[in-house]
Amino acid sequence: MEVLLFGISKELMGQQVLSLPVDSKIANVLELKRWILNQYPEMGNLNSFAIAVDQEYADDETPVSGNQEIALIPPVSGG
Amino acid sequence: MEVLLFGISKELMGQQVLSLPVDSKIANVLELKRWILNQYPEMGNLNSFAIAVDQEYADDETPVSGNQEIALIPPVSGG
Amino acid sequence: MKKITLVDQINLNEVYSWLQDPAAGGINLFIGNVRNHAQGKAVVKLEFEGYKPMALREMEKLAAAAMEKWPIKKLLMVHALGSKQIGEPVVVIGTATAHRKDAFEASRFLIDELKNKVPIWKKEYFADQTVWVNAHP
Amino acid sequence: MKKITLVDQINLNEVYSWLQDPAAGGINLFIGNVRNHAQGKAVVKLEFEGYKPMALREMEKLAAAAMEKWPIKKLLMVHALGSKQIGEPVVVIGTATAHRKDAFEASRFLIDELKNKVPIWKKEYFADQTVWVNAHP
Repeated sequence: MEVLLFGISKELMGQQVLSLPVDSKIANVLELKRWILNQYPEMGNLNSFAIAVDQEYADDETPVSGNQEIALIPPVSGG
Repeated sequence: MEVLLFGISKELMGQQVLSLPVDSKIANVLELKRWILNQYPEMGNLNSFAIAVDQEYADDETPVSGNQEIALIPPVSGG
Repeated sequence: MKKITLVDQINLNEVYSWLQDPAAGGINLFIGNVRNHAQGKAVVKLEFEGYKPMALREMEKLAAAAMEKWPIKKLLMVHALGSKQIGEPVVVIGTATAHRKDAFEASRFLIDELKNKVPIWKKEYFADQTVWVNAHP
Repeated sequence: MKKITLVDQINLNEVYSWLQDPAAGGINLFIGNVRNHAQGKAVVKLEFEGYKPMALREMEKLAAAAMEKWPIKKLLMVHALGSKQIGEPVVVIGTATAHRKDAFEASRFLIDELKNKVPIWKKEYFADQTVWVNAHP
């Protein structure tokens, strides 16, 4: 499973795309968020971050798999 | 005393400037409005009209004289 | 800083250039155009007449009131007079502020008050008649 | 009719031409610029990054919501991405409606929601550091 990174997350995590290990067994958005916070504790300093699945904001229960376009959305600041 | 006319008043009264007879003895805005409605009853069909004295909206008690710039302000519709 | 004028024709490029301010994060522009219909009938053209010196004074008063109420970096009010075709801009209100909320509120206040108080009159030309807007009940 | 784009550079003339509509009496434009200061410090430049396909989808959703809520003739949302200098427009929201109240309300809704939801990120460059806006408490 891969996760697209943007803005501050890209900088904090030092990569453009986060590749999750095959054995990470992440089934939904909540598990993905926990895995990220565990691996990259500095992400816990952000105001918050969201996960988008197939270009839509996804809630914690949304299932995730390697077939989807998954993105980490740090606090937005357009406009 | 002269009264500047604009918009529909100019058309209804058929002139650019209304000249009041010397003996009209008009002392304030209320008397001026009454004189106008009396001489030009069609002005009573308007929504309303105001009088400006020296380029400021004036209330009924405001004194008027020939030394001032007096104008009849029909309902405005700019913008 | 404020700019208040009555013109024959509105130039929107000039308007925007003038409103630019490095300290302003938001610019709100309201542009009033000649609509092609009124009361369900086709409008052919419009004509605007103004009591110019008093109109400018009233616009200045509204600008001063807005600048007291909101922290405005730049404020512009321009009204066109004379004959206008469909789609032409007839009035532009512009405000530049540090925060967008203020720009929206100030522009809204200015156009609402302009329409209530500034001695300018609009005559609509339909195919079969002309109407001074707002004159009759 | 709506127009939603992400661009390198915003052209305000095109924006206004596109918003022209003979049935619209009022056009409201909100233009967000690069401000020269933030948190009391001088901003040198800004950089905008976007998750483009999702940003466009979110903007389309906001446009659809606004068009359901207000009778809008034309609606435009344009956001610039990449590096921006002080004073450059970074976002433009435009609505053309028959009545001005609707244009003000719809534009305000669109810019507020854009700032809340659309995945675009702003990085401020100060003389001594860079800051991703909104990222930290």
